[in-house]
Amino acid sequence: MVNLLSSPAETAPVVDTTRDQIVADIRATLGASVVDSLVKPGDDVWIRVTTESWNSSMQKLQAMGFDYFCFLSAIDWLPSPFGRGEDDPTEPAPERDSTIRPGYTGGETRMQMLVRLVNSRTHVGVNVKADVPNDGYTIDSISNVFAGANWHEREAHEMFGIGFVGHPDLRNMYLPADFEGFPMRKDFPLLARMVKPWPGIVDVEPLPGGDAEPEEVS
Amino acid sequence: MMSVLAIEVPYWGQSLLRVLGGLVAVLLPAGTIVYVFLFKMMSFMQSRLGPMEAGPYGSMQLFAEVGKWLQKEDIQPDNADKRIFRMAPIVVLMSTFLLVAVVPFGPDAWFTNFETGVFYALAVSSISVLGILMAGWSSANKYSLLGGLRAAGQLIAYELPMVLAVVGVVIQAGTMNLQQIVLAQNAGSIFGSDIVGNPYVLTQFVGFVVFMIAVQAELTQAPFDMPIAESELVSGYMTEYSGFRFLIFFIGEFATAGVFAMIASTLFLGGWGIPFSWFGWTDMDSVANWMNVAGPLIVFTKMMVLVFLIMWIRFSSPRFREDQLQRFAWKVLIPVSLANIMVTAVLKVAF
Amino acid sequence: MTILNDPVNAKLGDRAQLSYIASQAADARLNVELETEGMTLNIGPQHPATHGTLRIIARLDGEQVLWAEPSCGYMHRGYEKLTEVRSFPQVTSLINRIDWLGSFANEVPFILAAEKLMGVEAPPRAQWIRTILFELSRIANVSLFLGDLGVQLGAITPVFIAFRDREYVLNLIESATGGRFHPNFDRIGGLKDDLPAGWVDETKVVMKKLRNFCDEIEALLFGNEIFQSRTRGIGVIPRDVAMQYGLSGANLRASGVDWDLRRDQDSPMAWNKVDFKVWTHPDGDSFARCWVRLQETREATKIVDQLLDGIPAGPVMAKVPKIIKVPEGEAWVSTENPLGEMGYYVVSRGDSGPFRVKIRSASFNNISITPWLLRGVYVPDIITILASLYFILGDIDR
Amino acid sequence: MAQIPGMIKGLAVTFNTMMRTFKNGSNTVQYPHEKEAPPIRARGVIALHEDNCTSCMLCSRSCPDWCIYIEAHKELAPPRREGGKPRAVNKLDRFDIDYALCMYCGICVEVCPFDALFWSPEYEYSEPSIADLLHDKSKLGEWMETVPAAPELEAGAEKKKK
Repeated sequence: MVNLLSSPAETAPVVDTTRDQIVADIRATLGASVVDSLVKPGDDVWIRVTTESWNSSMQKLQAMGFDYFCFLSAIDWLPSPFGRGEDDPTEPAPERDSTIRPGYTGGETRMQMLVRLVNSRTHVGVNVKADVPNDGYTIDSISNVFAGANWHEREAHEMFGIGFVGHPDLRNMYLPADFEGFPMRKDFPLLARMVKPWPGIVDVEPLPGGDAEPEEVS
Repeated sequence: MMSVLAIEVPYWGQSLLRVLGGLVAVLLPAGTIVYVFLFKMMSFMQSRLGPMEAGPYGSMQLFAEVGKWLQKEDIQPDNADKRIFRMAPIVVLMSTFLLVAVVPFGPDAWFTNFETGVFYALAVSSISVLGILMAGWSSANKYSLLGGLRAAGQLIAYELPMVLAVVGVVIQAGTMNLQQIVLAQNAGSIFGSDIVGNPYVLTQFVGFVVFMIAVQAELTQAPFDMPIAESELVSGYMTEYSGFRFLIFFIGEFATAGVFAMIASTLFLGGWGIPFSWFGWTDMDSVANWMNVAGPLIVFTKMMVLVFLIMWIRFSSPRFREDQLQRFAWKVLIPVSLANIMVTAVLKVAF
Repeated sequence: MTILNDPVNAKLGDRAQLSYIASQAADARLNVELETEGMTLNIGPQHPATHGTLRIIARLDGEQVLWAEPSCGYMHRGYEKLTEVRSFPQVTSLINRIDWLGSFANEVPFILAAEKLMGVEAPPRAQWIRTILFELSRIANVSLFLGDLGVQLGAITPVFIAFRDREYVLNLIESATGGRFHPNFDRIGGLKDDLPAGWVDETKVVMKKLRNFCDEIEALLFGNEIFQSRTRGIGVIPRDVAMQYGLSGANLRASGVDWDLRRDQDSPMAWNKVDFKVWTHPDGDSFARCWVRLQETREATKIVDQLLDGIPAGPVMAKVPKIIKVPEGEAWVSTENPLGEMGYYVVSRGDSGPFRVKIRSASFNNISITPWLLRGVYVPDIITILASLYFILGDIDR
Repeated sequence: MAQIPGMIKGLAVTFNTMMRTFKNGSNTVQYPHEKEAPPIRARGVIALHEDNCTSCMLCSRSCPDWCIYIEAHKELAPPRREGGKPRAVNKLDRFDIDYALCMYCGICVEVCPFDALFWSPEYEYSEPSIADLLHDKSKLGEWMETVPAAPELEAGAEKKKK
């Protein structure tokens, strides 16, 4: 197998006509709905559609032959303010970069939908993304297109707090009904990493009378 | 006055003997069945050894289990209909004791010798349904209720083929007295040969098969264990029972298996008898007195063979669905046993 | 009736389902006036049929299900969140707990995704051993399904036979990886270690035993008339419904879809080096699903046999830096796991740990069809259908 | 062609299994009386070779479950050669593994650069109380005796460099 992904210089000469063709077809069918697309030759296809056309794009993609619903999820592009929970609780919290940087095919919002559909004949899949508007985090439900999206949307609803317009039954799937907060959002702290300090913070106690003051280690 | 082994026994002594004999006849087979089949045979069929710690080869395991159950807390659900809840296991066990009363164990070793023994046996065997229904209803548990209802439907459906299967035997023997049926089998002959007597399993094979299937269903053993159905109804009507009450159900289950196997062996395998031609006996009076001792052992042996069959099928087949079971009873077993009755009747008249 | 609402606008699959319900309902509803108020039955969270803690809320009319809905979450461990605070090597020890019966198979797609992002490729020997262990975990997983199937349907012996023969496979996995259930053997760039001496010969012997096990189960269970009457025609999933719900693995193939990611997808794994048949069944009922799994177990033993003969010599680890940092990017890799398609959508930000991991587990999709599938069946059929859909609770809840 | 009913075949399977168990014994092991030897690589328990530990904290920091607790201090050790300066060495005060948290992934054993941690196939160390599963360095050191030598590798394997 050719090493495809290590650097852009290597990927450039490789051409994947099947996937290029797929993107061309999708662009032809969806028209202005497609905001951006990306083909990684021999790997995968990403397209981003507009928020408004989310549902209709799915219908068109299904009609195009992408009839296998693989999964639906969301991505919160906000970097976690807590890092990996390995900070020393006795120290002041370190400054972290909180600029939102989207992934492949770009995006303007913090939350993004991610759906993977597969063509059941050619077995080639596409990853479809759509922005979820920052005000209110709502987007159309696609459970009327793919019945299987029902549960996935429920999961995304409780985990990311995304509202799905037109979803028949947007109850919590995993969490108790009165749970507050959206656990998969990056600004939701992971309690398991908060309740006790990281054992790795501890360092070897220096020699008494060394350069550094021997400090109390909890 | 009755004489047992030529010893005159007063009436109270007879009653005491009968009570003790009844206990032994119910509990001994139950214990043996549990150990030999449930603990050991099942384990061996599954490539394991079963209980090995209590006693040599785990033979005391049942006592350990009984001890465990006796220690356990007796839980009664809050919403249960407590009186019925407590009564149910006893009703189930009672039917077993009533059933064993008609099984003959020897020429003189019997508890009662009803003229209509077959009729009585089939009648009292249905009492256990009442107990199960009571248990299912009073537990105040949806699983128990479903289990109880399933049990009721199933046991009623299988009562009929069982009765019809026995009718063939009754026609052939010309009597409903179990003692006489034993006599007819052991003193009889097939096509003039009395080498093995005339056990009805040969002439009434269809009846035997139907009877055993019905017994399997009556005992709620797999493939007819929907009322218990661990994977669906958890334990059906037994779900809420614990400790001693569960123990009674447990004993009842296997004691009833033993007693039904005894009845089946009486009806189809010649009961306590061995072919009379071997010793030149001709009728009940000429049977040697030692058969009163050997008879119970012979019944026991035949019972073990039949219980082996029941358990073997239990351990190797999945369970039916309730509607399939009803369909099987009404559409297969009952027509087959009716046809069996007709053929038996025709042949009876013809010969 | 709730089940029959809006039959006009029902889709094709719904119509098939409705006709199936109608045929079953005909027996139960001779007298409409006898109809009583229904009863709500909670199957689970602690119930023998839910192997784990799944709860099914069923509305019953007698023994017939009006509607039923699974309620999950009793075992949700938040793996997607946990991966965000772990480094890439640490994640593998976590994710092999998702489908705990075929744990090695869980590690593979994640490692492949990380390798894809890093542009690393494991040496051929590592790929072959990976594939062997992958198929072994499939056998370990599905053989337990075959035994458990018996228990669900009331036969007690198959599960012991399954445990007996699965033990051989687990011993193999343990002697190679050190872990019976959670191997954590896969590394970015290869494997932790090579196989111990004598392992190949031992595996060949075990594969023979497993084929014998398949024959035994087939005789004990699949040939049994009661088993057939319990499973045939129960829980029919038509092809288009299966596609919509994203069913995968044997559940999809039992609906007549000839799709196996081992064959139909470019993968660095060694599946394209061997010759195997993808079994499908046209019926889409419970029997078809179980039967396809049985055949797949057999096929897996043959794949292992073929792979064992051709393990290339060489290292099992590519050159990877000691401290793994995965370049920025997104990658999706899925493999044909014992339960179906399992995939990871990995987003990396150039850190030592992933930024976001979406775990696409097979059981979640497979079980999401149950509200649709359970309408109108009988209580025992719930168990049959759940057993034949074959879910692992950790795989639903993640 | 008359087929044997499936049920009869099933009965044959159970009967054959029963006879095989009679003849060849069971597949199970009577555990407390006889014990199966786990494979050499089995990840039973983590043993600590204290002399090799330099308190570098790598294991503690790479543990996904945060279940390794190390405390150490620097100490002056006598110089290696005559007349040299005394060296500062890390002296281990505490090395605890909380087996109630440990998920036996083996990452600590792998990252250890000085071969101080080993897997032992020992498995009988259950405790009635979950708090008792926190084992200290003397207990971890005892398990060193049960650590087997690494197994031979299958044909075609590349020899390890170290």
